[in-house]
Amino acid sequence: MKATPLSNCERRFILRAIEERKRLDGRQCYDYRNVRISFGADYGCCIVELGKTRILAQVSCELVPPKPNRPTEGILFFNLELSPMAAPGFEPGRQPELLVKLNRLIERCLRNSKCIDTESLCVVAGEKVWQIRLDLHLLNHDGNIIDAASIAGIVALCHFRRPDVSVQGEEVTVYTPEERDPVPLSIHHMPICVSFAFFQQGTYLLVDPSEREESVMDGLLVIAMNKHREICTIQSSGGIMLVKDQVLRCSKITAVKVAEITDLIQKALENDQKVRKEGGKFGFAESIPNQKITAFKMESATVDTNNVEEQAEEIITKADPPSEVFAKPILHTPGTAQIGEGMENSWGDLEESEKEEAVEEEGESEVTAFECEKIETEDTSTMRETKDEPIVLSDSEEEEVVILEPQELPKKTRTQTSSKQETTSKKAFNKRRKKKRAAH
Amino acid sequence: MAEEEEEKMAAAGGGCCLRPFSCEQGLLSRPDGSAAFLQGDTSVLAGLYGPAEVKGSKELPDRAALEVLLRPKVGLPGVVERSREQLLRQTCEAVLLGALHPRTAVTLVLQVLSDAGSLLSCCLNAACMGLLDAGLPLSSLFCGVTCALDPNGAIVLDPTTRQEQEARAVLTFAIDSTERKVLTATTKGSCSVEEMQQCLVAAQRAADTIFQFYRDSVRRKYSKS
Amino acid sequence: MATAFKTVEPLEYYRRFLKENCRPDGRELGSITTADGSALVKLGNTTVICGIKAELAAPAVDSANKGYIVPNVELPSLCSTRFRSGPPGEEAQAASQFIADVIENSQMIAKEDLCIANGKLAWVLYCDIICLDYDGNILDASAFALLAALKNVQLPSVTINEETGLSEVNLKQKNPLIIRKHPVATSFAIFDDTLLIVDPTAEEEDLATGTVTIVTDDEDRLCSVHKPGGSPLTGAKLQDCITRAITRHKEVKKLIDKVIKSIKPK
Amino acid sequence: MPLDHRRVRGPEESQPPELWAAAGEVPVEGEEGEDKDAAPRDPCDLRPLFARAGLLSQAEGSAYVELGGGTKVLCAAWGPREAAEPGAAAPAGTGRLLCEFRRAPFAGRGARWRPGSASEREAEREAAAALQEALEPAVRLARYPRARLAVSALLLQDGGSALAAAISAASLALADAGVEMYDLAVGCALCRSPGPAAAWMLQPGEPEERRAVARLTVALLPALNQVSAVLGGGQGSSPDAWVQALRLGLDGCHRLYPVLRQSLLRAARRRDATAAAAATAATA
Amino acid sequence: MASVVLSEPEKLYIVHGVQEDLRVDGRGCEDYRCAEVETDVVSNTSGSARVKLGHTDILVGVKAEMGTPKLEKPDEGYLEFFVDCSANATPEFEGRGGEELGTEIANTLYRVFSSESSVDLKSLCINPREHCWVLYVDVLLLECGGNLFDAISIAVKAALFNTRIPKVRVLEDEEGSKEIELSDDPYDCIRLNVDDVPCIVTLSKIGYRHVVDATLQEEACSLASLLISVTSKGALTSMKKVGKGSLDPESIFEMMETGKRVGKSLHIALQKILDEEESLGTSRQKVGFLG
Repeated sequence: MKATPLSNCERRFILRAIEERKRLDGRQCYDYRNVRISFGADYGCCIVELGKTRILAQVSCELVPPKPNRPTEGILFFNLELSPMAAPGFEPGRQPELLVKLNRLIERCLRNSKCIDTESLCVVAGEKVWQIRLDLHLLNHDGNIIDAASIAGIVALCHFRRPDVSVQGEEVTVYTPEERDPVPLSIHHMPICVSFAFFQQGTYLLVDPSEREESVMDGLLVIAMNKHREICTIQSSGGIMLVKDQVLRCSKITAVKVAEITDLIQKALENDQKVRKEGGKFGFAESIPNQKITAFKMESATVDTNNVEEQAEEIITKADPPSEVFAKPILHTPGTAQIGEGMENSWGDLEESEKEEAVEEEGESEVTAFECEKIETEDTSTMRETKDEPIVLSDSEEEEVVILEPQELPKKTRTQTSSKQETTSKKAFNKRRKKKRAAH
Repeated sequence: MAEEEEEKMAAAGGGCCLRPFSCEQGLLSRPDGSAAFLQGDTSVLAGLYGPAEVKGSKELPDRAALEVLLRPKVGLPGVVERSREQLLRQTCEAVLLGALHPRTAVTLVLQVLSDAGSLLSCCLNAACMGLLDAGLPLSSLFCGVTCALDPNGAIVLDPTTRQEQEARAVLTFAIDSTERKVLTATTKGSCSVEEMQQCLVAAQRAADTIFQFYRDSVRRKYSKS
Repeated sequence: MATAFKTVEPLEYYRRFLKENCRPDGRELGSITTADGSALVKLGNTTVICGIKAELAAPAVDSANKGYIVPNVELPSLCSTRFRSGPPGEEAQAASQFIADVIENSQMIAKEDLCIANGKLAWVLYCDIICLDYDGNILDASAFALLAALKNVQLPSVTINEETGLSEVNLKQKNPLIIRKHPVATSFAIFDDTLLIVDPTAEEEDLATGTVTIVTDDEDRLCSVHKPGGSPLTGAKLQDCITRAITRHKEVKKLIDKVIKSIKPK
Repeated sequence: MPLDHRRVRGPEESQPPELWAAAGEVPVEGEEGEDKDAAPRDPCDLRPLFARAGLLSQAEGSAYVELGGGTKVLCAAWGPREAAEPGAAAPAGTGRLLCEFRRAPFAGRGARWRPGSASEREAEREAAAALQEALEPAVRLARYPRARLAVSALLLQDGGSALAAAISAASLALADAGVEMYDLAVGCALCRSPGPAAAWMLQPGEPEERRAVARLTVALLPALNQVSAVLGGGQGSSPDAWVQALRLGLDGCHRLYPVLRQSLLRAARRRDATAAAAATAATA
Repeated sequence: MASVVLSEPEKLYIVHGVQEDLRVDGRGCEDYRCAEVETDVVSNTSGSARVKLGHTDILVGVKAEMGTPKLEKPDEGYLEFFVDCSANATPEFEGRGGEELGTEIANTLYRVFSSESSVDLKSLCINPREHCWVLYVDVLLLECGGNLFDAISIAVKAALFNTRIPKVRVLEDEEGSKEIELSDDPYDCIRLNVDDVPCIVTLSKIGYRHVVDATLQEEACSLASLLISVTSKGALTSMKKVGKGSLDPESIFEMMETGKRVGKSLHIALQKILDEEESLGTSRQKVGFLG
């Protein structure tokens, strides 16, 4: 599906609005859109909505051998997918430049900032470690994917619980959630990305650009920071030149936004934990607002299955009973048999047609096939192959055999009767069996 | 939470009871139609684009070219997803009046949000709600129902993951809304002919409930417009 | 052209398209000596070959007492113009999954039988099914080829040397596999919701509004009811299909028994 | 390596049972067969060859070639179609011949060939290139401007001399498809066993091929007496020895030629017969 | 493959010239162009060579790395070839354009080196079944001016001649576990014997005659050529027909004879150059890429 292009009028309109410090959705320049976090029923699963941008995150784990150069560290794997659902321009199985760039940023934000303690993921040094895998799926693209992805990623990692393990000697036991409570990952800090879009060569600046704004921006600055005001990653793209003050201003804004978002994340995590502890309802179903008219819920409904047996029985008895078996297999040669009739197989007709041909060809001295294959079992008594003489094979009365003596001029021996009996001999190689065909 | 569900079901009289359903339509801003469908803790999100311009090689002269993509939550789609995509596509094709939009493309993307049993039927329901939300012309609706046969041979409708694992056989049907006929059937495990027919009858009855749910949610959506 | 006008006949006429050739042994195209078991099945023009190679591997951690069966269906560009060369497309993948489901559902082979040493060593059966000539009804032909090929698999005996802990393979002593069930697939093409045709050709499949495949085992149990969309059917019509599939199973079973018997006495 | 998501996957690693066989067992078993074979084998001996054209229903042309060593090759050909990208790669005014070579995963002895793996793709591509070199001189590509012809070969079992069999089968398939050709390309393989005085052998079987120190595959257009493919390598020997081998191989091609011609003739006759039957049915 | 487009009269001119044993650049049918060979041009490889043959420009680097021997040959090391068709050589190679040619050349090199005698692979084994040297031979096409195969084979031979593999010792402690110790002395190394490494001679059939070392223009006039690899002793180790055309058996025999003759003298010339260069030792002034 093709991406919808942005018209020139739209482009001009947005840029003009930005010059007048107005945004399409009514936000101020430094305003962040609403962030909403909802958790799934599984651990390590969440959906983060940043305005209309929506990202699904899922963390999973697996026991694997560690990398040889880091035998005591767990393995982290991050993968962001741009689902074709998110925007019409995204195609499955393609790696557009944007995706590569985003994945690099996620790597830098979550891996290189060392926010996850990888050493705590080691089970047996050099043998078994946990591999933590974070899958991020963009579900709806309304700009600023990276911020939403970084929030979703860190929330999912904080929410995730891996199975507890114990090591006794060489035995590694993995406990089910029923046996032992799963363990959370040890997370040192929460890096969060904040994006700034620049317009008119850096004159105007917007926080958290929407998709439309992104499509007209000149450059983008992404700063990843944790709540301790430590910058984890900073990246400017789009080829604009920024003044030092601008970068500093951005980092100050980032600090404020990160503090707000971190608070929100912590609140959301606490809330979810509380609900789970108290045995309340949780999962995506709870995150659907009841008052929305586009949403509808139905409580568990009973289906009357009282007399399904009778009804099913009725259908079966009404149907015709299984018919008698008609088809009788016809055995051609050991290992080959046939049932049914009707449409002729384009491979199968060779036996008959070649027989006909053979009649025509009688007398011509053309070579038709090499034949000096050993023939097993019952045929060996009459069929023998000798080295320097033409090979003679003939026990079956009606079988025609053509032999090529490879050294000299081709000779052939053919014995044939015109009877059309079913072949009893087994011809090993040249497939000239005759079939008794029902059609005749 | 699985146990809770089961307890509740036991209270509600045997296994013949559907888990709580919820559905939200039009929740995504980019797609032309979208719907999230939840059956208990199983949830699937559907997003649909189209009818839109089609790439040359995929173009069909007499109808819309429907593409269904099923995205698993972890990892990349594999052979299982590809075979389910085919099944879902052919189910949607059977009801979609594609001939009204020749030489166009319709793309339906299904994203698994969580799997707690009866995933395929949830995919079918999400797909149908997505088609509805996009306002595409359909000859009928369809719904997905999963039935499990527990070790005693009793029918369990809309089973959870654990019920599916314990079951002897799990059958999933897509039932159409006009005559309650079978659009799609797929089975796991083996069962007798009688059991299959019983499950089918049960699924047809469950379909009535689900279609009522469809009707109510669509009515609610259009209640204020 | 006379062949262009093929009349569509109702269910009663299904017998027309029933011809097959099963060549699980010896000296023909179907016999692949480099494979541990093989079979060639012809269903009308549709021709499918299945070769099975057995290899040894460590069992999976979560099922230490089980071996593996890895079925793959290939529809190479050679078998029809509708397929491109390259990795398997959707139809091939769906067929692979169908075959995998049949193996799993029918329990035709108990994976426990493939285990040699618990948690240490097990057989892996790679079942590669390749279509040579594609004229419809690939599922029936593939399932049949798989069954016939499995029937003549001969596995060398493997023992674990107590002292060294290493496994030893005796290539001279070979044992057949235990086939517990004989699932047979029967496919129908649906025309306009009412007409059913058994064993459809490629042309019929293209014209049909849907297909349904029923797999039954020796005890007339259903191993798979596979109806991927298409025209809706009533329960009664489905029952007709099942009835026919049960008969078909008997026919095919007879065929396969006869073929296997014919090569055994050697 | 990225995992293959389009196939049902098995365990990550598995070994063929031969690897675990008790020491000495495998080679012994192998040699027994070989020695019986090899000792009386005349180097000029041709293995039996079975060829049949026109057996696939869906392909425009097809052929199946089986060699005595157990090599089984199936080929299908489609001819002329509009080229996907006009003018690409081929000079204007001639058609393109696209060759594909697939090996069934179970075709080889020992470990299963992993379809889709890098090494397998590599092997298939190399064989396809060799096939193309051998066939191109035989096809009148100039008669098909801006069109493409396609041949795909499927090796079902490799019992030695596989490429040679594929060349013969592919040219049969092309001819069966009604593609205009100068001549059939007939392939023949040879190999030389280790040992100082070992002579070249025609159409080696798989065990012979495996042990050989030098291998050669030739393809000949017999009617024109033109060599369309020479592909070989191994232990060095004087040009005279290679010349001798080449002569032997070309002689082998000449002897195989009538068999291929005959099978083509049969396919044509059979086709005529079916057409006639259809015609009578239509008039009736 | 990189090629030029010639008009019919241009082709005719070249074909008629060849008929008279007169080639466009004044050579006879069995003459090579002037070749420049320099070894040890890339410092971070175990061995390297650069060969210029007319306009064809090839750089080969050999890297020795430790690996595990192949299962079927537990007491031998092995060679790996990789050919990179740089987009510098021709715009056709941009993106994946050069991949096909690259694998074709690599496959040809594998076939040329398939003979057991070409390189003593046993000397590359460190300890059987566990460690061996793997020689990664990387070929870089810098410019294509015809006759790629010959130039590459000369460059590979020169680079292998130049290759120095550090000496290692296998130490075994009491528990039987083995440790590999690298020699401290950087000059303590193994040299490969390249006497039996073959060179490729490509003979292009033009009209009724054949020429060696064809230029791009001459390649455009040739429908088929024969590629043979010849050792310094005049033994043939591999042969392959390339191109769209076919060849007469008799002419193949002739070409093989020519190939042997030309190959032998090529080897003598190459070995002389390599020995000369070697004798200059470290005092040799390196020409490198700017020369």
